[in-house]
Amino acid sequence: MTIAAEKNPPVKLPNEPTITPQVVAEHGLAPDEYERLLKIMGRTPTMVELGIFSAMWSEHCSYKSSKVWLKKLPTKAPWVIQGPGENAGVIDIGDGQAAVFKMESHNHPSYIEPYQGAATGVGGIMRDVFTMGARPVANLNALRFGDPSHPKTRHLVSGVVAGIGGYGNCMGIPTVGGETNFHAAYNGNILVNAMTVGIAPTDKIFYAAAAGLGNPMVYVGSKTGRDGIHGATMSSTEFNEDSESKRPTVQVGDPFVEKLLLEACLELMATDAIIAIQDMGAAGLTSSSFEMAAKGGLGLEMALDKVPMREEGMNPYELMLSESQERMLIVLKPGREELARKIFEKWELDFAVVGHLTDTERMVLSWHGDIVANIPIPPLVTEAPMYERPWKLTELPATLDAAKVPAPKDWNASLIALMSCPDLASKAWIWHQYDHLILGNTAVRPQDGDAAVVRIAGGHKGLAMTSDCTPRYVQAHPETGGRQAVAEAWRNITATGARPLAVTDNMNFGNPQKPEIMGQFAGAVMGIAEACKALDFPVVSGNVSLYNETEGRPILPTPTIGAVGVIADIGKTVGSRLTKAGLRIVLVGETKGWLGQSLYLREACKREEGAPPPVDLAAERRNGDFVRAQIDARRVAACHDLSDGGLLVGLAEMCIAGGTGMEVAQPAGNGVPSHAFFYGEDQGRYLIATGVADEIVAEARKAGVPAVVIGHSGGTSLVVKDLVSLKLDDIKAAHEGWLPAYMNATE
Amino acid sequence: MKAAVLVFPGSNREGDVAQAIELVTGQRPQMVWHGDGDFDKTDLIVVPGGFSYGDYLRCGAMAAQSPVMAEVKRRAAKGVPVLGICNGFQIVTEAGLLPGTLMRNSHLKFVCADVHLKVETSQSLFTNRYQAGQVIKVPVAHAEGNYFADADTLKKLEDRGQIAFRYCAPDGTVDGTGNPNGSIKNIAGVFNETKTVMGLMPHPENATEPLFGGTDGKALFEGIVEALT
Amino acid sequence: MKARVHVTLKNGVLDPQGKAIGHSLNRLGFPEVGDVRQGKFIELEVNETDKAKAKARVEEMCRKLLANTVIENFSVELVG
Amino acid sequence: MKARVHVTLKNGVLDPQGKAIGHSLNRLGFPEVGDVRQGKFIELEVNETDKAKAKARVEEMCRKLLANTVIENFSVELVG
Ligand SMILES: Nc1ncnc2c1ncn2[C@@H]1O[C@H](COP(=O)(O)OP(=O)(O)O)[C@@H](O)[C@H]1O
Ligand SMILES: [Mg+2]
Repeated sequence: MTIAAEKNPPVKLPNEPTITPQVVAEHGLAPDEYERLLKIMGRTPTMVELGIFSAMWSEHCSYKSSKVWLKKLPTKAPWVIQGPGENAGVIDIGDGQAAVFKMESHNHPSYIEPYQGAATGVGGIMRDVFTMGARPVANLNALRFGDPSHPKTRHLVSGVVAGIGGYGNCMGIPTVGGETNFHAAYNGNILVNAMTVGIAPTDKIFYAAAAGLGNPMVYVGSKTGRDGIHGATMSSTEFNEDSESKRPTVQVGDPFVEKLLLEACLELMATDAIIAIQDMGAAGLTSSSFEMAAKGGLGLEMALDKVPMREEGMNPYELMLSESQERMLIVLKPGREELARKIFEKWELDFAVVGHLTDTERMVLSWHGDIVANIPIPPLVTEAPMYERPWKLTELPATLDAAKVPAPKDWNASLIALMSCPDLASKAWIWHQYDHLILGNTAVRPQDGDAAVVRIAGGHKGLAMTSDCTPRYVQAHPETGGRQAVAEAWRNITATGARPLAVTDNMNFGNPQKPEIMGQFAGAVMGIAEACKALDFPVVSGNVSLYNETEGRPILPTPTIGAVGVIADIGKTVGSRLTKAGLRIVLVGETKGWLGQSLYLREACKREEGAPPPVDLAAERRNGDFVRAQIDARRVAACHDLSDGGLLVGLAEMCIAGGTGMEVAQPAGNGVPSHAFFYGEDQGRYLIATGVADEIVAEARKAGVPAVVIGHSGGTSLVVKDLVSLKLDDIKAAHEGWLPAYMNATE
Repeated sequence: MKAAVLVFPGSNREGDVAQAIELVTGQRPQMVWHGDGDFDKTDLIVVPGGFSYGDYLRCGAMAAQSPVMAEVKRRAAKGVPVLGICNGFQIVTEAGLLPGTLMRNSHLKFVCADVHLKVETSQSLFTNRYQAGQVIKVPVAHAEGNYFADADTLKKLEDRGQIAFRYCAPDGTVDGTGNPNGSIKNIAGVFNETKTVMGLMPHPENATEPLFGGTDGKALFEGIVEALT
Repeated sequence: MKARVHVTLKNGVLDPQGKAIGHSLNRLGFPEVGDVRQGKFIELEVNETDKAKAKARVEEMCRKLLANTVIENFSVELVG
Repeated sequence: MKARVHVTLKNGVLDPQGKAIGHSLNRLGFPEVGDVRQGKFIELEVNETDKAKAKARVEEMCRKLLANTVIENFSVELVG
């Protein structure tokens, strides 16, 4: 097939509507964006072309509102092999191995159809990772739901969790971690962020840039149906009540086919046949083909009638915009088509040569011999709209004086209430539905440590991973909240003994056209950038999800941070379970008693106010490096970082996880009011259970790290001198009972 | 001992069981693709866990019809031991090598958790390293592990000592508290009449190393090796 | 009264199960099998003697629980 | 030709899904619902013009794959 590209204007499809301002608007293009399109094309576009521009210039694909800000994130370190810009980030973890990871949102689809929305989110992020040549080894998920009393919440929780499990379990990838929060701000717009971590040999990473004139472009995987047409444009549009009518655009996932696709791709990758490979995610064939051609500086001719189709009567517009799942686009070396075809046929997958690379830098699409689209590629990419949207930073609220917050009247009751509040209650009901043990490498399971730790098969190294964000802090002050999210992720990895290496982020925000929302975004990015720099924790991949609003009400700003670290000897990993009596409990880090934006304030006092706890990045690093060194020296039996709920909650969590009690007391002469000491959410702190407390305290003094013994382990109760005395069974029942009871109840 | 592990489209715990077998025998088992109607002579055939054919229609139904299973049935008839784990249990049952069937968990959810099992007999090549009545801890991970058989079949199973494992509480009590899926009589694993075929829902292969879930499952593989070498 | 409910996937919605069943049948020596779609068939005992009322109630059950109307259609018949 | 297959559980075979659906319906405000049984409904395109032959073939498919005859019954109708 050779087509004299520019000279042949495309033909119209039968019954093709005329392009009116309304049609343009329905494609989500602003009038000035359409003007820009006309300048690039030099003529009125066909519907296929309009659909392509609309998808490529959607917020989801073009990052038009966020790009200027994302540039501020630090993305380099000696161990970074591939930063943002590819399907996933890649870091060197030694011994010729790389960790490949990314996090991605599937918020809007999950609200419309929770099972399939969440399932296809998991499917999509796994494809991003194995496209790069990595075998996925673990999944995580960060979920935010509305208020538990909202009529839709239960249904959404149950569908999303089943969907994540349904897909990940079938793929045989353990889902080892995540987080789940509830807040009324998510009532009409839940967040489903999925993360996958994979392992690849450093010398066998695959990229998307096409190369080689004339090389064949092949399509593999499932057939294309009418799934999710306009999904990419839809997920960038603010919701309103009639979003229900958009339902038929839901994509359905087939994890069985994706498992076959994974095995087939890895089998092909073991040969030398592949030049470039790219999964079809949002905006399917459109974004994958443009990305490959653009990155390679080449043109592409595709015969759309060659695309395997699931349904009769599909047209080029639908083929280019379909979001059918479990598909990939591959540029092969010439002459390797048969080798590749055999592999995909063995796995019972579709395989079709759909086009070839040209030097025209144009995308020329044909349909039974007629050209239906002819678009210059570079301007579509370089001239893509980019906005420096007006932004207004959120001012730092006044610090809340602990003296103005009442102490609990009944300490026992206050602890039970906190341990069973939706945000702190055990999420075992969720992670028991995820196969977290398959592959036989899970050393630290959900709830047993601050980060999940998974052995890298065939050796002694472990990968630690976590996802973190405290949206109420970000809401109160985005810069602090951004810093805190990074610091907490770094701390969680540190608490297992691993060295934190790099970050993926998932920026979930409201409508960026509102200056306050854009200000939240800007502030969060500044905070994240600052923390990543200070902690040597580069951002290697990420995803942005904007317009998370219902009827003008935005979600809490939620920049989820996913992080990965490495521990050289997995045998040295510690969890947070307190399993032995006779250990002493050391509190590392400074406790000033910060109650602003604390869970105690919200849950016990029903107040959401004040400045969030400040994050002293130098202290964070000093304390964390110290703790990691103590774990490495095998002085630590268990370790837990302090975050939501503060010290008392941290103590209770260690006790019930390991089934061992504790007796602790506020150190004499410590001037902090007790309720602030035990419930404050000061950052940069850890709890350590140890048989050699004196050594640790002495080492801490040398390192300039605050460390104090606050008690010892033993018995079957948690006892805080003069304040608390609770049987572990009672705390456990409250902690583990809430979610199952909630899910089993009817509205 | 030479072992073969079958691989179907959608199998996903074949690596886990291969790793466990290698741990106790020092030898990587032979991996046998579902389309292969013939494979090397072997002392043990393992049908591993996973989601063969996506678990669509009925778990194990499509895999049970594959060429390799026809060969497995021939060899099983000659007495070659067959071990079906999780999806493998479902496949072996669908293939008619074991009585009963595995239905949807009574709570309708997938469940991944450590469970306790009471070993019903040590008198089999699969359980000889355990003692009758012993309680072991191994994980389950399934959505359809709810064992069901009609009253006659159950009676025969009980009378002939064909029940291998039952779910129990940590102290060995066999009641509802330790049952993760609603399975009848708390049945977690069963034998055929000659006790040369065993199927079980739990994953002993994921309990063979101290750092990764404990070692209670290891004795199952050690016992097989001892019996077959 | 007994109600029989059929729940089927809407046209155009991918049916992974149906696809896999079709493949399997072809392989098992049934090459004549083309497209396969799998749905649910639910039989309910309904304690209600008025047919019209019963039907309306079962339809409500479908919308509320038995069918996922985002991707599925349903139909209700009453017997006896 | 199109075949419609119903696969249902035999009497006496436990149906966890049906039971759970029944419970849920009761809790959701449908106290009139008694026993619930869930089965499968499979529609197949069969490339065969002779009705009797087609039926025999589909019944064979049921015995071989679509139903587990230890616990399930099946019925086949042909349309078109
Ligand atoms: N918030 C962010 N921070 C850093 N990198 C980002 C961020 N958002 C997106 N990226 C990067 O931009 C690229 C495009 O992202 P995306 O469109 O989500 O990927 P995909 O096409 O694989 O779905 C990716 O390389 C991603 O890592
Ligand atoms: Mg991608």
